[in-house]
Amino acid sequence: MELFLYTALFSPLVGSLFAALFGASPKTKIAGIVPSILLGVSFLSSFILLILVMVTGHTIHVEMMTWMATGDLYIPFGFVVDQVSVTMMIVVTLVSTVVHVYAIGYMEHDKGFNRFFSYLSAFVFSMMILVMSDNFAGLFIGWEGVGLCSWLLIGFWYHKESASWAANEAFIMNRIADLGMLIGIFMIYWNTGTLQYKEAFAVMPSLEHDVLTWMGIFLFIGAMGKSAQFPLHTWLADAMEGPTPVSALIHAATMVTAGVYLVVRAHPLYDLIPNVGLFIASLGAFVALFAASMALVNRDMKRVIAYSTLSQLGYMFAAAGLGAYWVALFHLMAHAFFKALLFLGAGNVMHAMHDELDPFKMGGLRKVMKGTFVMMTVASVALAGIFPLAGFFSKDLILEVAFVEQHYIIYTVLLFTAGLTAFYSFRLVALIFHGEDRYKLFGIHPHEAYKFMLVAMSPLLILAIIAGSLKLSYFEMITKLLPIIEYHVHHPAVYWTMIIGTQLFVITAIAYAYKKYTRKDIKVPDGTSKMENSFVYKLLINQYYIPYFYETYIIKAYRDLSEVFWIKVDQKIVDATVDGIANVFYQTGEKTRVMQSGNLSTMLKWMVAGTVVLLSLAVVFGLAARHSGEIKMFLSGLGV
Amino acid sequence: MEIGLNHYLVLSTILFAIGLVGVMRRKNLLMLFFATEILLNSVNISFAAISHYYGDLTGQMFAFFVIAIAASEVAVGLGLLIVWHKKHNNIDLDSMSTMRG
Amino acid sequence: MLDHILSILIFFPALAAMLGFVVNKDSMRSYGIAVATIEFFLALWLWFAFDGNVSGMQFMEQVALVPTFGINYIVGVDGISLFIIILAAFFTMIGIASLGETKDIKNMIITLLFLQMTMVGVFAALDAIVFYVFWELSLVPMLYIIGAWGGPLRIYASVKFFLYTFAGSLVMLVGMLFMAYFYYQATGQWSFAILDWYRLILPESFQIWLFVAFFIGFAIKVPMFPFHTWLPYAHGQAPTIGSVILAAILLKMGTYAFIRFSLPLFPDASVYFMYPIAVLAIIMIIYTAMVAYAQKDIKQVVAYSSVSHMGVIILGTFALNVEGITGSIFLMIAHGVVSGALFFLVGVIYDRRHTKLMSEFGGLAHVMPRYATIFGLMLMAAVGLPLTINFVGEFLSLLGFYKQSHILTLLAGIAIIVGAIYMLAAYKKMFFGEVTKEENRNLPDVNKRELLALIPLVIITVWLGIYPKPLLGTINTSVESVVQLMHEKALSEEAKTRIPSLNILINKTSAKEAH
Amino acid sequence: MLSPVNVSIESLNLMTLVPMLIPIIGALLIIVIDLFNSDQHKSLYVMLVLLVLGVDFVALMDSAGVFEKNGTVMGVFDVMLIDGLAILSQFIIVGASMLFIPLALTHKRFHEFSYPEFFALFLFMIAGFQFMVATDNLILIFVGLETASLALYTLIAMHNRDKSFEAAVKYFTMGALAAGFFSFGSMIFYALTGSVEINQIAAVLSANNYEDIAFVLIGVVFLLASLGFKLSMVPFHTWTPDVYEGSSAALAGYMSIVPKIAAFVVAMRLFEFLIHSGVVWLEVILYMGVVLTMTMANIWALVQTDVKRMLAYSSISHAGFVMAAILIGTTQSNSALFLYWILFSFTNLGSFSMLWISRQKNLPAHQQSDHSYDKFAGMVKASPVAATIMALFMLSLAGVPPFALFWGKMYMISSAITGGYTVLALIMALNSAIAGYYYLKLIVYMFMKEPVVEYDGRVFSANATLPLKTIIGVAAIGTIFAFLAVNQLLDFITVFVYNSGY
Repeated sequence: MELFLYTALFSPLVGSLFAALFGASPKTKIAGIVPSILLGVSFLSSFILLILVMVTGHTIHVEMMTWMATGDLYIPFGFVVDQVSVTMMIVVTLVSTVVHVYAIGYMEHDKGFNRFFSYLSAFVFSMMILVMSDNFAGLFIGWEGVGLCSWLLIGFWYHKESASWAANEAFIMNRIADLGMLIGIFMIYWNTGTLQYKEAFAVMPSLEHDVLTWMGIFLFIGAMGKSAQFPLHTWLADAMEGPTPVSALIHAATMVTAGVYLVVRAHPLYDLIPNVGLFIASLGAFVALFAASMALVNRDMKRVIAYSTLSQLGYMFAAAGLGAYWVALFHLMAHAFFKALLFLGAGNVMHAMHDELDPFKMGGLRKVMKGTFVMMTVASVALAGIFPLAGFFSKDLILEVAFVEQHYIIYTVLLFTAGLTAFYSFRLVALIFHGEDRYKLFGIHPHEAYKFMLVAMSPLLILAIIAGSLKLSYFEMITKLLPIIEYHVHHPAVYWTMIIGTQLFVITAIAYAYKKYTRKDIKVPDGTSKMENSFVYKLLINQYYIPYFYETYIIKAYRDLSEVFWIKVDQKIVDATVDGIANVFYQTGEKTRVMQSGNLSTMLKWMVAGTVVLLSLAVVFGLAARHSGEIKMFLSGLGV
Repeated sequence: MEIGLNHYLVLSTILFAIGLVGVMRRKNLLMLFFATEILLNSVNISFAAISHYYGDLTGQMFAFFVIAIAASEVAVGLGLLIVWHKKHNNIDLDSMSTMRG
Repeated sequence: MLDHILSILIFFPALAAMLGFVVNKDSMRSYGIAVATIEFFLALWLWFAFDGNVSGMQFMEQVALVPTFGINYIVGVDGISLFIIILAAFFTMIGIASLGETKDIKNMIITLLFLQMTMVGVFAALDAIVFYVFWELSLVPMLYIIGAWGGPLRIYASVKFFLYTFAGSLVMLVGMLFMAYFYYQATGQWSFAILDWYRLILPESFQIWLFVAFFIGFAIKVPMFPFHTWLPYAHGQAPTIGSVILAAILLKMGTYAFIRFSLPLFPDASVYFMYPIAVLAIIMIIYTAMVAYAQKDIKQVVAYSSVSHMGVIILGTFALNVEGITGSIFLMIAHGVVSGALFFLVGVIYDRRHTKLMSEFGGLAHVMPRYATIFGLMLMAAVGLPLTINFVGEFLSLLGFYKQSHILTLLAGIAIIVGAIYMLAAYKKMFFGEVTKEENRNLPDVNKRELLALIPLVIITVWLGIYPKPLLGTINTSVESVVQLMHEKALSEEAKTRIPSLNILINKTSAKEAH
Repeated sequence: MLSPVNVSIESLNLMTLVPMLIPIIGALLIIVIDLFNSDQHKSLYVMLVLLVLGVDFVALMDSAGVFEKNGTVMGVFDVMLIDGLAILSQFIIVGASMLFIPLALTHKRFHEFSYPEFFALFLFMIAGFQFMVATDNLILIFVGLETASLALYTLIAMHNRDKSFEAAVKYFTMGALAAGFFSFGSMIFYALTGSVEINQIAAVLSANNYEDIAFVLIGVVFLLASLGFKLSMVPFHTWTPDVYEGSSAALAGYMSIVPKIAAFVVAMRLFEFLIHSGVVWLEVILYMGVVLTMTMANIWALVQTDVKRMLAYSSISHAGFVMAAILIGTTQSNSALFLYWILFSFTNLGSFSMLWISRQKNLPAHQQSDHSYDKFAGMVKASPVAATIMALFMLSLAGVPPFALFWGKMYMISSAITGGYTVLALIMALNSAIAGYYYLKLIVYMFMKEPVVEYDGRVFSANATLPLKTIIGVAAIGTIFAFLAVNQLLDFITVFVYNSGY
């Protein structure tokens, strides 16, 4: 069994290194095909492991070798395949296999083709380490590894200023969160004496509540970065500068869900600190709404999907925070499938539109891009949570959780967000595929993507449709590890009212979106319409002015402060002090060297003066010695 | 008034002070040498007086040596002075300040 | 031969340097490479023969020098110094091997070999005066390297480097003499042997003063904020090889000395000064990282980043537990490799364009992909990405210090953020974007000679990042004995609790051998 | 009516006079030779002097043997005092003179060496210094001091340049003033105690419990002023740079060593008993003097543009540094003084000799002075070996280990610590750092600057001959390998100092 584990883990690495061999040579198909095949192998191994875990209920744990060992610290390269990690492995390998194959077509004309596959496979490897590690340090390796690959891939088109800027932003924001994570890890080590999940979690119940709370908070800060939760969310939208397959794989399906994975993985900890859980859930609900609202008006196709991802991550955190770990994981899985599908579809559209991203400049594409149209529509339906697609099962479950746990505010927010989700998803679909062929105004001749790309996307399509039906068997498997909590509204009337009400609400939103955005008179907005000048619109299109705020008050301030530190402090104070001390000596020398006037008379005077000074000192001292008693009396009279 | 040791010592000190002032004030090399002679000889007075006071000869011996040394100093000093005078045609102290700083 | 391997390691390069005067100018490079390679293999042999399970000193040698005054030539090596010695040999080797077109190459190589003697000497010395001798002597070749082959401000930079360090170490010398005097008072004998000193338990007030005296010497060398300003000048003006050696080895003398002297000699003072030093270290980390961000010159970025990283090393040292100290020693090696490599890399571009201003570059990734890749890798190592060599050290250092202070560790952890900021910004400026300058369009990629230096560093960076065990194990053994010694020597209650007891029997025999 | 005095020859212990008599006889011999046959080449006299000094050295070794066996020896009506200090300092005096005298064998012809009187005076001077250290009688000290000084003034003047006359006059005039101070100080002590022997003075003073402390202090002030002049303590130092600049480099180097060690010994004999008897005032004044001398001299040295002048100030600073030993007044510090001075004499004589061999006959037009820094710019290109040796001496003077002076510095600072003068130790250490700058400046000029005028290598050895090179070689070897000799020296010195009761 270990063989499958290692195969699953290391195939992507081999793929990456293989592609890296061609890094400097001109584009060659083989650099894309081999990693894709290897990922397929990895997927198959993961699948076998899944079956194994499902059937036998056993988990696999291996220690490959020691990584760090000093003092009491012992960190091995250890890997565990259990219900949670195998879920993630399946998601990761499946989506990445699809994306790899897709990318062979998508990146066909790119100069950095070989490099791209090297990075992409490296990402998968890091992600596998992240999910398979049996300890927090290993998790952190993967955590940083995916961060690195994300940096490389966002900035893949490094000649674009915006791309390299976005890459750095993503990396640095993640680093901020990673610090929290690191502190969390330190806390775990010094309080439990180990970083192995199993042993650490075993000790935790005996720890003080405060310690656990801080631990939970710091780990969650780590999760917030990777999963782009408020206020560290801005990087995700900017990360759309990367090639679309990257967005599909990293910024929709896998990496951004690592935060959710972490919370799920650390569930024994979060179970002990429900307060933090509630905070997580609240933040999740807030982000869900917050992101969805920004998606409403955005005019960048990829950014809309990115905000949607953000919003769905909010759902997942809401679920995880409320203790419904398996629900969060289930939504994570379902979301991975349909969101990746959506992104890849968007990639097709982009290719067709020559990298045009504004949906207002498209319209009517369904006629030329049938396959893509179908796929994106299905994905949007799934995202909106319409029965019987994947989203319905996973997302409604989260609503139920919130309801059952009696967090009605969260419930309301999430419900409202579901409506928004439906609206913006279909706003996009409507603008792209329906209505007038606005693209003609811009002289673009769109074409459908390669067949094999569509075929490659089909597994996702199927899963987006059927994933919901796997719920029960999945529940059965996952609850062997995660807490068994069945979320069911016990009163059937309430239950059905909720289900049907939600569905109606969502469908209404879809219908409204269709009505609004399939009209014939839609024009490319030019900033003159009344809506565009409304306060709300401005607020939303400017992302609540948060990026502006960051730019002005943090980035610029940091830059200015750095300048001040360098020029004012380092040079003018610290260094100037050092040179100043040296100068004092030198200047003293310059000033007093006149004493050496070279005139003999002066020299003699100096000698005599010296003697006279000494003499007077001697006399004073001598008198003082002779009259020491009287002096003492005099001084005591003065009160000294 | 009987003249005691203290009077000699005071005289000697006054002479010494005069010598010092001379050393400081004189710009003429020759006069400067005179001033140093005054210095040394002021000490001789004291030595002689103290020697007499204690009734041993050490002080007088010292005085003799001081005289001898003063004499040889004059020899060397005048030698230097003459050379300087030959070269520069003056014996002014202020002309000797080529080296400074 | 193994009995005298340390002396051979120390004096072989010096002897070779003397003989080098005779060697013809054109053959000098080969001669230098040969000598340095032999030295490196000797160092490897030392590692091979070294017993990693022994915590005490190994390969000790002792020759009387001024026995009346307790000065003896004592050398020895333990897990703490072993790898730095190897690193010194290694860097001299690849440094000489990668020397490009240099004027007066003969003088340069002779100077480097002398420098190597002093470097190995510092880390092998077990007598305070011998240590001091090599410590000071190392300034001279460096002075010459910076002053003779440096940039326009080279004289200012070299003199500043020399005098600043010299002044600091003189204060340290006073401390050493004081220490010897205490030993004399306690035992009636003069001794400068460090192992003898280890057995001396000093009253806390004395510890504090002596700690300060030593601290000034070490802190300037490290260099710690606010004594760091010589470093940017030195690096900025030094030729590539000078910067490489300075960053990789010479700076480590300071941090090494903290572990060799300050901690075991003054455990109570170490605890007493832990917070102030940690605060300084944190200022170093954050402040210099910000200053690095403001730089226009890539070499200055790397120079300030050096200071920033040294802050983490200091922090790890003053964690006063096995995790932290082991981490800081490992980080010394890691930082040596990584910053050495970064300086090499800066040298590569400087050789081509004769400028180090980042604004002169841009889009180099198009033109020099291999260079960009290696630079990127080293950059990632510098920002402490896991599975690179730096991470192990930084992680352990911070982990160790967390035990002492949570808040300060959190602040120090900002290193990973600010480090990423300046490094990525610099990388972006140099490598990303379009090629804007015409001169950059046809720059040749790294050549074979440069790869000769860079590839081994890349390999080490990754190898030790993934598998640090061979080093960590050996370091750990020696560090444990240091920590245990500190715990046993500590007087105050606070120190006893701050410095963990490991309940191991430290190998006293090594201390006895000194007599 | 004087009663007859019976003095046996044995009790006079005339052997104690032998080391002083040897150079006197040598000097007379030289004069006699000149009398019969003038126009002898200087090499004859140089070798004669060397021989005489060699014999003197052997005689000293003999005295050292006697001292080791019998301890301190008095002689000639108890005027001579042959103790450890006397022997050690005479070793330094004679040894340094032996290193100096071959420097007369220059390539260029210089005025002074063509006169046999130069060599005779030189020997008289040595005898003077020897007398000065080998007695505790103030009269003999005075006589020795003046003999040596008068000879020295003449030697300086014989260089026969404008500047050397100016230097000689300055030195002479100030020396005369200092002589006045010395005799006045002696007079006060004589008045207070009725004796001119330091031992007796000490005994009497402690017997009456320092009743007249004010007068004692006044006496000390005058003696301090005159010895301060000899030791060039600030503010009595003003002659030093000018005189060094005015005299030939070789003689300047000599002056930085020999007269000072003699003065140090006298200062030791005079002041240490006072400090040990608790004359706090003297301690304070010496403390201030030491710090002032070290620091100010260093600071002035920083701003010099001429290497010789820089070295002059540096010598002042070193003297101040060593003066600390007298303040500390322990066996260790006194031993440190001798150790320091022995090591210093190698290095300093070496560095002055380096200036000496680069001395042109006449001052070139583009140079402000004989040894301006500019002259040495880029020296490493023209003559690398000379530059390296010079750098070596500079590093040694700066106290960079393992070169000679480091050991002296280290031992001296250690003695300050052991003696309880921690702050002083720190000041001494920091002064070494300041001093580092100006020594470094020369290295910077030699190794890192481009030449101002393109020289060929010969400029830097314009004056070189085999004897000069030999002397520099000896100095260099002594500087580099000092660490091998430190232990023996230290053992030897400590025994001698300790057994003399210091």
